[in-house]
Amino acid sequence: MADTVLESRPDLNLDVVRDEIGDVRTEEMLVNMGPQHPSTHGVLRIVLRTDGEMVLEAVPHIGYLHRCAEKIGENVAPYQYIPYTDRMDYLAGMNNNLAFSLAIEALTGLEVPKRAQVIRVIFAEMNRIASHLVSMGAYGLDMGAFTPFLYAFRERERILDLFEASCGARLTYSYITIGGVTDDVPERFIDVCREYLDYFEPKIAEYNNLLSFNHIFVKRTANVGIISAEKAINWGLSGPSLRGSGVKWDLRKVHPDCGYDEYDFDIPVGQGLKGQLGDCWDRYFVRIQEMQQSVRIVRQALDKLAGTPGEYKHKSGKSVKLPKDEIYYEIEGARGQLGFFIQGDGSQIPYRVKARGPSYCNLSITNEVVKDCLLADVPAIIGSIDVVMGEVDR
Amino acid sequence: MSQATIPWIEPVPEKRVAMRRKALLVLFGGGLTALIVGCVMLGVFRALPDQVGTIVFILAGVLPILGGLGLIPLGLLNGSVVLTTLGFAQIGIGALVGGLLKATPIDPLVVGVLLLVIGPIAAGLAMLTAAGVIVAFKQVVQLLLMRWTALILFCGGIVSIILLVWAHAFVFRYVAQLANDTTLNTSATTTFGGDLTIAELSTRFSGNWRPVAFVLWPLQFGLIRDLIAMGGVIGFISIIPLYTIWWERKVAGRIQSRLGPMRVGGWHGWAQSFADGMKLICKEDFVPPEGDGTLFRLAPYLAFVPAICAFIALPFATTYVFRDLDVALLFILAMLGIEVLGVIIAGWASNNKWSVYGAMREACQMVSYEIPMGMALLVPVMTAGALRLTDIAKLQQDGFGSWLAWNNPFCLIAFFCYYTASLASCKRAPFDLPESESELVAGFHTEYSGFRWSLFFFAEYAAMFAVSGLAVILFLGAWYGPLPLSWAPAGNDIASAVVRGLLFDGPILFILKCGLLLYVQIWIRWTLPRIRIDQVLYACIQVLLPLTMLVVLGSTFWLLFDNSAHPAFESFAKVVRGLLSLVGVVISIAIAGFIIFGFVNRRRLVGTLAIEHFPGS
Amino acid sequence: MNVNTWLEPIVFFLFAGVVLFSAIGIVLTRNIVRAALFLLGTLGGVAGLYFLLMANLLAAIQLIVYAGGTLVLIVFGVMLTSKSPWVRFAPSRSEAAAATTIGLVLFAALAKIVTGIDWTVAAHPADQPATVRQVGNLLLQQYLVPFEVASVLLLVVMIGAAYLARPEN
Amino acid sequence: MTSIGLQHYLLLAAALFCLGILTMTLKRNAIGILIGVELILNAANLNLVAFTRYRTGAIDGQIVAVFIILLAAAEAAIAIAIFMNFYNSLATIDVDRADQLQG
Repeated sequence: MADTVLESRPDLNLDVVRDEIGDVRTEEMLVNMGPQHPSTHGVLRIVLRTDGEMVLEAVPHIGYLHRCAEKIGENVAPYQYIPYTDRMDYLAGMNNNLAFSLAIEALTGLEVPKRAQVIRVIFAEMNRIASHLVSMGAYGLDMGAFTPFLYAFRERERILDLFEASCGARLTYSYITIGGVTDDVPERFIDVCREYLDYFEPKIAEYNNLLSFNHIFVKRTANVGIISAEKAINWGLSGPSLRGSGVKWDLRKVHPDCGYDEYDFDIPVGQGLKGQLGDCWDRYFVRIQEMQQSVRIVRQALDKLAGTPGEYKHKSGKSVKLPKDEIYYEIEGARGQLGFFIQGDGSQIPYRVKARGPSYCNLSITNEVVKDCLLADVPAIIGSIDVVMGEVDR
Repeated sequence: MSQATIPWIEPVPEKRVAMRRKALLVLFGGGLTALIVGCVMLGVFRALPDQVGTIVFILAGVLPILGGLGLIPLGLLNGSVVLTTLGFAQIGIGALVGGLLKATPIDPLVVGVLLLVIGPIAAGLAMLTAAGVIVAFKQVVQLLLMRWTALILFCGGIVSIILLVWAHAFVFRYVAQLANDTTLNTSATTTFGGDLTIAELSTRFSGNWRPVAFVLWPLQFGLIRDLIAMGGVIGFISIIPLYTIWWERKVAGRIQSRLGPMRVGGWHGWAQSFADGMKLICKEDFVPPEGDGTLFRLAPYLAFVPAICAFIALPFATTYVFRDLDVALLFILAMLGIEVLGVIIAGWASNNKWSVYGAMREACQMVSYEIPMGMALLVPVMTAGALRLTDIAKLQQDGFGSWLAWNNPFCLIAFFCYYTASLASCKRAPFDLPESESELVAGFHTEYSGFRWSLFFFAEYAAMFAVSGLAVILFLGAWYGPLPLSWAPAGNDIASAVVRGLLFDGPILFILKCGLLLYVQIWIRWTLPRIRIDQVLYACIQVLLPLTMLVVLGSTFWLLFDNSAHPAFESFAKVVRGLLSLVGVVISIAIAGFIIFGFVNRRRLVGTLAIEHFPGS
Repeated sequence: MNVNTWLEPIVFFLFAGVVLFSAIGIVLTRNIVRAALFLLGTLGGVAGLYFLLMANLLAAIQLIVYAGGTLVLIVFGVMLTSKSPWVRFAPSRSEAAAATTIGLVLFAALAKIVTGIDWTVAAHPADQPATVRQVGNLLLQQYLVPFEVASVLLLVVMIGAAYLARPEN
Repeated sequence: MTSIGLQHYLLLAAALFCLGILTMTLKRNAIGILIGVELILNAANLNLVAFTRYRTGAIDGQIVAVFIILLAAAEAAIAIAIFMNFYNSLATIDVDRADQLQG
C-alpha cells in the first residue's frame, strides 16, 4: 500500500509506521474514497483518514469534472450560454436555466410575459421533483436499498417524458431562456401533467413506508451527521441541507420571483422527528416533503396556466445588450441557492460570469460533519447533502 | 419478443459453417469408429473369456509401455519435447494401470469390459448424438426458444435428476443386498462388499441380461458408490447457484418493477446464468501485482470448497444423504465457519484497503453471529434429543403439528433467531457488510474478476441453500409434508410412490421448502437497507445472544417439565402446541396468500412493470 | 480382500501428507498469514485423521472450534498486529541450524522409542465410532468436575481477554 | 499394502510435535509462536485419540482431547489479547523486543 501524501496537507500523512515506543493504540490509514466510488455521486474524491472503521478526517478533492463553464460564459452571448448552464446541475437543468435567465433579465430589465412566468414555475417545480426523486433513490442506494432507486427513476421517467414533449430534450433542456421559454407547452400538457400528479402524489406515502420510516433506514440516518442551525448558516449551506437543520429559509418566499408569491405553499423544515435536529434523516425528509409542496405549486400553476393566454417569450430575449453594470441574482434551486454574478460591459457578451453552486458550498461542510463518525456513515452524510459534481466543479 | 434479436438464429458466417462441418465430420467419424471398436471388443471378449485378464493387461499395461519406449527415442532424435513427454507419460500410465491390475482386487475382466466395450459404445453413442444435434441445430434452437420449453426443460431436469437418484438408490440397495446374500457369496460377507465375482453376480441374471453383472460389479465397492454419489452432490450444488441467481434476478426485477433477464435462452431468460458463466470464464483473470498472488488465487477455493463440503453431511431425505454423520449439524456449522476464512484471506491478499475493510468486517461479523446461531440451533437439538439430522427429521413425520418450530414457544423464537443469524452467515442483506457496494466498493471481492469472482458467488448461494436446509430440517419438518406420514399410501407401486414422494416424504418437498426460505432471503435483500457494522455487532451480541440464551434456558425448563410427564403440564403443553401450530398455519397461509395476491394483482401493485408506462403499451 | 483395508492406508497417508506438508510449510514460510493458512491445512488434516480414528465428534469439534473459531481469531490477530501484510521476521542462519538439529534429534529419539515398542500387546482396539451420546454421558458423569472447571475457565478467559484488549482510557 | 496401526499415528504425532517445537524456536513473531503451540497441542491430541482407538477401546482419551481443544481456544484468546496489548505498547509483535516491557 503506497503511502498517500497530500501536498497541501503533509500533516495528514500518518500512514508511516511509528516505530518509537509510545502510546500507539491502533494505526491510522489514509483511504481514497473516489473519484471512482459507487457512493460519491460522481467524480468526487474524498481522502479519509481512518482509524479502523472510524473516520478522523475527510478532505474532499474536487475538480475532476471542471469544464471552464464560467470562462465560456465570458465568450458567448447570454442566449448561447443557456445550454452550458444545463450541464452544471444536470439533474435540475430547468432551475439552472431559470437562474441565469432571471439574472440576465434583472440586469437588462427585460420584462417576461405572464404566461412564461407560469410555465417557468411549472417546469422548475417539476424538475425539483425529478431532482429530489433522484436524490431520494440514490440515498436509498447509499444505504444499501436498491429498490427505491428504481421506483424513483420510474416516476422521474414520466417527468422527463413531459419535458421531452415540451422541449425535445430529456436532460439538457435549455427550455427556460432569456425573456421566457423557448416554446409554448404542447397540447394536452395540462391534462397529462395533472394525471401525472394524481399518480405521483400517493407514491410519496409509499416511499415513506418503504424507505423513510423503515427501521433500519432510520437507524442508519437518524442522529448521524448532525448539522446545527448555527453551523449550517456559518458554513453557507442552503436548500434542503439548510432547512434540514430547522432554518426556515427559502428564496421562493424571501424574494419571490416568477410570481412565487401568488402560490400557496409551505416551507418544510427539519424537526428532529427521528433523532437530533439537523441529522441526515431530517435533510432527507425535507426533500420528501418538498416534493409534496412542489406538487401543490404545480397544481396551482396548472390552473393559472389555463387562464393565462398570451406570449410565452419576449421577442428581444435573443439579442439583449448588457449594460455597463453588474448583478448578482440567486434563486432557490433544487439543491439550494443557485446564483449568478454577471458583469456587463455594454456589449452582447458578458465581461464576467460567475456561478454560485449550492452543491459546492454544501460540500464544504463535509469534513466538519464526517469527522468522528463511522466509515459507513460517510455515504450517508454525503448522500444527505446531495451534491452534484457537475455543479461543484463547473 | 422478436426472434430476429436472438444472435443464435441470425445468418451464420461462412467460417462458422466450415467449423461446424469439421466438427460434424470429427464427431460422426469418431462416434462410428468408437462404436465399431466397442462392438469388435465385445466380440473379442465373448470369444476369449478365459484370456481376458491377459488381454486387458497387454492392452492397458504393456502396450502403452511399449509405445512409450518407442516414442522416447523418436522424440529425442527429433528434439521434440512433446513426443518425449508423451512417451514418458505413456510408460507411467502403462506401469500404473498394469500395476493396479496386478496389485488390486479389481477384476480385470470388468475393467476390460468397462474400458474397451462399454466405454467406446457409450462414447460413440454420445458423439453420434452430438453430431445429430449439430445437424438439427436450427430445429433445436427453435425448440429451445419456444415459450414453455425452458420450464419443461427445467422441470424435466429436476424430475429426471430425482428419477436418477431414485434409480441409483434402488440399484445401490440391490447391490448391497447381493453383497450380503450368503447364497451367492462363498467367502465371508462384509458390510462393504467387494467380495463378489462376476461369475457369482451373473448367476443372478438369465440369458441376455448376464452382461448387467459387469455394470453392477464395480458398484459393490463403497468407494465407487461414494464417488457416484459425490458426483451427484457436486452436480446438484452447481445447479443450485445457477438457478438461484437467475431466480434472484427475476424476483429482484419483479420487486423493482422491471422484468429481469428476458433474452438468453428464450423463456424469461432462463439461460442467463449460463451466459454469465461463459462471460466470466472469458474475462481477464486479474491478480493484483502488489498483492499476495498465491493467497489471492487460493482464497476463492477456500470459500468454495467448504461450502460444497457442507453438502456431504446435509441430508435431502432419509436415504438421500451422502454421509449420514452423527455430528452432521456440527460438521455443517464448521464448514460454514471455515468458508469465512476464504473471504478474510481474499480481502487480505488483494492488497486493497477496501478489501481489507471487507475482510475485517467479515471477521467481526463472524465472531458475533456464530454464537447466537449455534445457541439457536441448540434448542431443536435439545428438543429432539439427537444430533444426527436424520434422527431429528424422523421426529417430525407426524404432520404439521409435529414440526419442531411449533413444539414449544422457545423453538419458534429460536427459529427466527437462527434465520436472522443465517442471513448474516451468508453475507446477505441486510448483513452484507463485507461486500457492501456503496461503502466498500465491493469489499473483499473488489479485486476479483472472472471465474474466481464467480466462485465466491457459487459459495454464497451454496451456503444459502445449506443454511436454509438446516432451518428446514431442524425446524420446519425436514422432508416431510404437512400431512402425517402415516396417511401416505403404503403400496409399492409407482403411483403410491409418486404420491408419497410429492406429498409426504422425499427430496422434492425438502428442495421446495428450502426454495421458500431462499425466496424469503431474496425478498429481504431487495427490500431492506443495509445496517451498519456497529449495529450488526449490537444486534448479534447484545440482542440475539441474550435472547438465544434465554431461549435455551427456557427450552431446558420446558423439557424438564415435559420429561416429568406431569398431567397438568402435558395438557398445558398440548394447548400451547396447538396454538403455536395455529400460528404456524396462519404464517404459512399469510405467506402463501401474499404470494398469490401479488401474482394475481401483479399489474396493479407498487411494483407495476415500468414497461407498461411506455407509450403505446 | 476388503476394500476398506486398502482404502484406510490411502486415506491415512493422504491426511498425514496434508498434515506434514502444512506443518513444514508453517516452519518454512516467513509470511505469517500464510503460516496461519497452513495451520488450517494441519487442523483440517488432523480432523480427517480423527474421522479415521472413529472420533467423529472430536473431528467436528476440531473443525468448528479450531478451524472455524481459533484460526479466525489468529488471522484476525495477524491482521490487527502487522503493519503491512508481508511482515517478515527472519531467524538468523545459526538459529535455524541449531533449531533444525534439535528438532531432528528430538524426532529421531521419539521415532526410536515409538518403533521400538510392540504396541499390539494387550491392545483392545475399538471398532465402533464413539457416539455423541457416549461422549456426553462421560462428560456429564465421570468428567463433570473438569467440565465445570473448564466452563469457569472459559468465563475467566472471556473476562480476562476483554480486560486485556480493552483500551486504557 | 500395510495396515495402519498405532505406530503410524505416533510417528506422525512425533513429527508434528517436532515441527511445532521448530516453529516455536524459529518464529520471532508472537503469533507464529502461538501457531507452534497449536501444532504441539494437535500432536498431543492425535496421540490421545490414537491410543484411545488402538489400545484402550474406551473413549476417555477423546474427552481429554476435547478439553485440550477447549484450552487451546482459551489460550489463543488470551494470547491474542496479550499480543494486542504488547503491540499497543511496542508497535510490533517481535518477541525479541519484549525485554523492553517494564512494570
